[in-house]
This record gives sequence, C-alpha cells and structure tokens, in this order.
Amino acid sequence: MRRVTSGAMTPNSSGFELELAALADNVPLVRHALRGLLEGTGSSDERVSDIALAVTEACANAVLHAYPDTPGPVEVSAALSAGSLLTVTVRDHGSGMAPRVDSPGLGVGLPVMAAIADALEIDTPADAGTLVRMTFDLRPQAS
Amino acid sequence: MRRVTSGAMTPNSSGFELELAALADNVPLVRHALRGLLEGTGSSDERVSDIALAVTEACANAVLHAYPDTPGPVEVSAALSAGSLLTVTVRDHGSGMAPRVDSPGLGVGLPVMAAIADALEIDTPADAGTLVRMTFDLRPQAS
Amino acid sequence: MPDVNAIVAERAEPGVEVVTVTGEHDLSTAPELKRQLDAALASGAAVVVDLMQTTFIDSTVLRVLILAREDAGERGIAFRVALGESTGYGVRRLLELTGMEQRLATAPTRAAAIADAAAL
Amino acid sequence: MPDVNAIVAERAEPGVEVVTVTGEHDLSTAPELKRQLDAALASGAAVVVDLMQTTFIDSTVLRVLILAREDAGERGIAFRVALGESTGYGVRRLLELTGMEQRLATAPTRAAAIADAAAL
Ligand SMILES: Nc1ncnc2c1ncn2[C@@H]1O[C@H](COP(=O)(O)OP(=O)(O)O)[C@@H](O)[C@H]1O
Ligand SMILES: Nc1ncnc2c1ncn2[C@@H]1O[C@H](COP(=O)(O)OP(=O)(O)O)[C@@H](O)[C@H]1O
Repeated sequence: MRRVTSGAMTPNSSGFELELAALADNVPLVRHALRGLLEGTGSSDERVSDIALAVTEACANAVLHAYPDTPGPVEVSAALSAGSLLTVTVRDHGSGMAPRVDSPGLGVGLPVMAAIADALEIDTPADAGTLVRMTFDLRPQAS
Repeated sequence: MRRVTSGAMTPNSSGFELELAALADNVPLVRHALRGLLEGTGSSDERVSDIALAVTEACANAVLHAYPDTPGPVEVSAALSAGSLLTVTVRDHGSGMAPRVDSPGLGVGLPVMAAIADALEIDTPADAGTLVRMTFDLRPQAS
Repeated sequence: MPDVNAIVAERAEPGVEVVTVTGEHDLSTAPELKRQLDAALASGAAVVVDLMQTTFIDSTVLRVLILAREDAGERGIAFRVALGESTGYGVRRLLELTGMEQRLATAPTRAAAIADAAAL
Repeated sequence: MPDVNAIVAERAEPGVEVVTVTGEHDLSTAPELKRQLDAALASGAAVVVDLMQTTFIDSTVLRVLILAREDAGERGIAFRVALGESTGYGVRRLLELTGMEQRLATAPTRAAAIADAAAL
C-alpha cells in the first residue's frame, strides 16, 4: 500500500528532512517522523496530536492541490530549536496557491493550521510552488 | 451609509495605522488609505488592485468571523520599507481562527491572500484574536 | 466614496431586468446587490448583471453572483453576466484567480447579455 | 504503519451495517472509507460508523463522514456515528475545532448507535 517513491530521511535529535512524492500514502510517514521527533520533548499527547493534524493538513494540500497532473515532490522539514520551538516547513513545487471555489476539500485545512500553529506562514516562492511554515511553541500552557 | 464608529488615522509618507470597528462599511476606507499610500511608489494599477483585494479579504474575515456577537475593533496598519516592500497587518481581538465547515463565505479568502501576497502570516496571539500579516514586494516583475 | 459606486436595476427591455453594477463593491455593498438580484429574480423577467463598468469586487460579491446564477438555474430563469473589455481588472482578476470566469454565464457586452437572456 | 489502522464492515445485527474504523486515518485511507460507506449505504441496511477506537482523523476523513451522513439523510437511511469516551483526542479535537460534533448524528457507544439506527 505504501508507495514511497522517493524517501530520503535524515533524522537527528533536533530535526528531520523528508523528500517525498506528493502521494496520499506518504502522509502517514510524515506524522510518524514528527512523533519520533517530539518524543523527547515532554509535549503532551494532545499537543502532539494537534501538531500532527496541522502538518497532515499541510501535506494533504500539497497532495491534493499542488500537482493537478503528475505528482511532484514535497519536502517536509522539522526543526526543534532550544527544545521548545518546533518549526515545520512543507514545500511543494506545484501550481502555487490557486483559490478554488469548487475545491474537492472541506475547506478547513488552512484555518485548522492557523488555529493550531502559533504562527502560520505561506509563501509563494518566485520559482513556483507553495511553502507553508508553521511554528509551534512546545512549552506547556502555550496554545 | 458609512458608520465609522472609531477612526483614528495617522497617515504619513511611509505608512498608516487605522483603528476601526469591525463593520463592513469600514472596509472601503482601508482600501482608500492603501491606495493613497501606494500612489507614490510607482506600483502598477494591477498590483495596487491585487493588494487591495488581499487586504479587503483580510478585513472581511475580521468583520465576518472574528466577532460572532458585538463587533469589536480591527487594527489595520501598513508600512512601506525602503519604498519597495509593503507590510500590511490586519489584527482583530475576536474569537481567534475558528475553522467552520458551514462558513457563510465562499472559502477563497485565505487562498486569495496567499496567492497575492509574497508572504502571508497568520498568528493567533496569546491574548486572543487573529493577526494577519501580508508582505508585498512592490518592485516591478515581482509577483 | 464617490457615488460612481452604484447598483441600479432597470427593465432594459420587455422581459429583461438588468442590474448594473458600477465602481467597486465588497462586503459593504454585497447585501444590497443580493437584495436587488433577488428582486430581479422574483420579477419573472430574465436577469442580466452588467459588470461592464465595475472596477473591483471581493469574494463576498463573487459569492452573491454565483448564488444568483445557481438560483436562476434552479428556477429556470435566464441569467447572463455582461463581462467585457471595459470591465475592470479588479473584477477579472478575482474571476481568473478562482477559476470562476467560465462559470458565471458571461457575455462580452451588455447588449449581447441582454440578447442572450431574452433568447433563452 | 501497524495494522491497528483498519476499516471493517460487518452486519452487526439484522438490518444494521456497522463500519468500524480503528487507529488513525487521513487522505491515504479516506477513499477506502468512502468505498465502504457507499457500499453500506447501498446495502439497504441502517448504517453505523464506529469511531470508538479511532485515534486520529484529518479533514478529508471528516468530509467523507459528513457526505455519508448527508447522503443517508437524502435517501432516508438511518445513520449514526458512535463517538464516545474511548474515541481518541485526535478525532474529537477536529470535530470540536470545526464545530461538527453536533452535526454528525452521534451516539455515545457502539451499542447505542446500533440501537438508535435500528430504531429509526
Ligand atoms: N499547496 C497548495 N498548492 C496549491 N493550492 C493550494 C495549496 N494549498 C491550498 N491550496 C488552495 O487553497 C484552498 C484552501 O485550502 P484548505 O483550507 O486546506 O481547504 P481544502 O483543501 O479543503 O479546499 C484549496 O482549495 C486550494 O485551492
Ligand atoms: N479573523 C478571523 N477570525 C476568526 N476566524 C477566521 C478569521 N479569518 C478566517 N477565519 C476562519 O477561516 C475560514 C476560512 O477563511 P476564508 O478562506 O477567508 O474563507 P471564508 O471567509 O469565505 O469562509 C473562515 O470560514 C473562518 O472560519
């Protein structure tokens, strides 16, 4: 079932970088890597689940919207700084943000990301595609 | 028709700050201030129109979603740095990002902002509400 | 705001109600546009929305147009949007960004929109 | 991924088809869930979706559930979602964030969901 057509994973204590094909079957892998990274940080299960949801929605957008024709690459990177700040970047090289009135999705992906992340940043790099960066404060009490 | 219940406008050559009630009738004022600010920058009419659209969508969200009950304040600030970078911030003190499956809107506001702005940032400040920051490169050719 | 921002309904010819939208429109005027379109759709006539002198719309206005078109379709009412060269960039851009240009039942001039609507 | 992530359909009692979703689900399994729900809705039985052992869903899975519920409503088929204390935080959280908890026709246990669906 898992077609990891290109997986180059370099996990280390402070982060990881994944380069995957933009396929639905690859999205659970990203959550898996994320949970591994967050294990040592003392984050609550609820916080980890929230972060997994926000990152899943970002990956889902790359899979569902970025490549109308052939799936291209998605790069997911996660970095822990000072043990309490997590930055996750999801970057595709697809069509760029294209607002669609008749989106096949539920339309809650971006607001879910914004609601969970302490900061959500969306860039449209000059060389095409979309870059989504989310920052999560891992300190307890922070929301 | 225009109920500007609280308008404190301090325009100057390099930016403005507006504090308005989150009412639909106040949104055209924001575009007006924005066009005034961009007049001297040599930006094309098309670019100014695009920026006006992105900022209108951000203001519309504050008006339509932030305050389910009584409209509170929206702060809009715009700053030109080095004449070529425009940063616009739209901040409300409402309910915070709440993804709604049955939104009364068309659901294209956030992707329109992301598509037009060179960078879109959405923060959910600890003291409630939503802060949307958009950066626009005003140099010709930049998209 | 200059009074060039207006929404005016008129019976342009027998059986065709034209709602002419001029200037820029957003959530502050979308409810008024909806009222006028609802009234036009209830009038028994074919409905034309003239955007030839519209300079700017936001997504709340686009939503009103899309819903009016759907409503007309469901009720079997002829409906056309006049959208042409003189229509402002701020209208065409949003339609292009959202891929809605094809979906609004457009005609390139006011006269063509009226003729289309009358013929349906 | 551990095989605790599963979607299983069974005729739990006469006239009630139960689709049991365990573990975590996202866009990689949403199409399979849709297939099984479509088949259950076509079976002529009442349909229950058991989320009691589901730990995580994303918005594509939520969308499949919402559409199935709407579809059941339109076709007059009894439909219930079992969503209770054992349901994972990763399911309840998305429902809460989106305000959909009230809109899925839930029952607090699998048995209650089956009884409700059978009684409709
Ligand atoms: N990576 C991307 N590439 C291209 N378009 C995107 C991307 N992410 C989001 N979008 C656009 O933004 C819209 C809103 O996204 P979202 O809020 O996640 O809702 P949904 O995906 O359910 O439609 C999408 O419908 C799509 O048009
Ligand atoms: N300032 C805000 N305060 C609260 N919720 C917001 C705000 N901005 C956006 N949202 C939420 O994000 C969703 C998506 O926004 P948008 O893409 O602009 O689509 P729309 O406003 O048409 O629904 C909205 O439906 C709303 O639930």
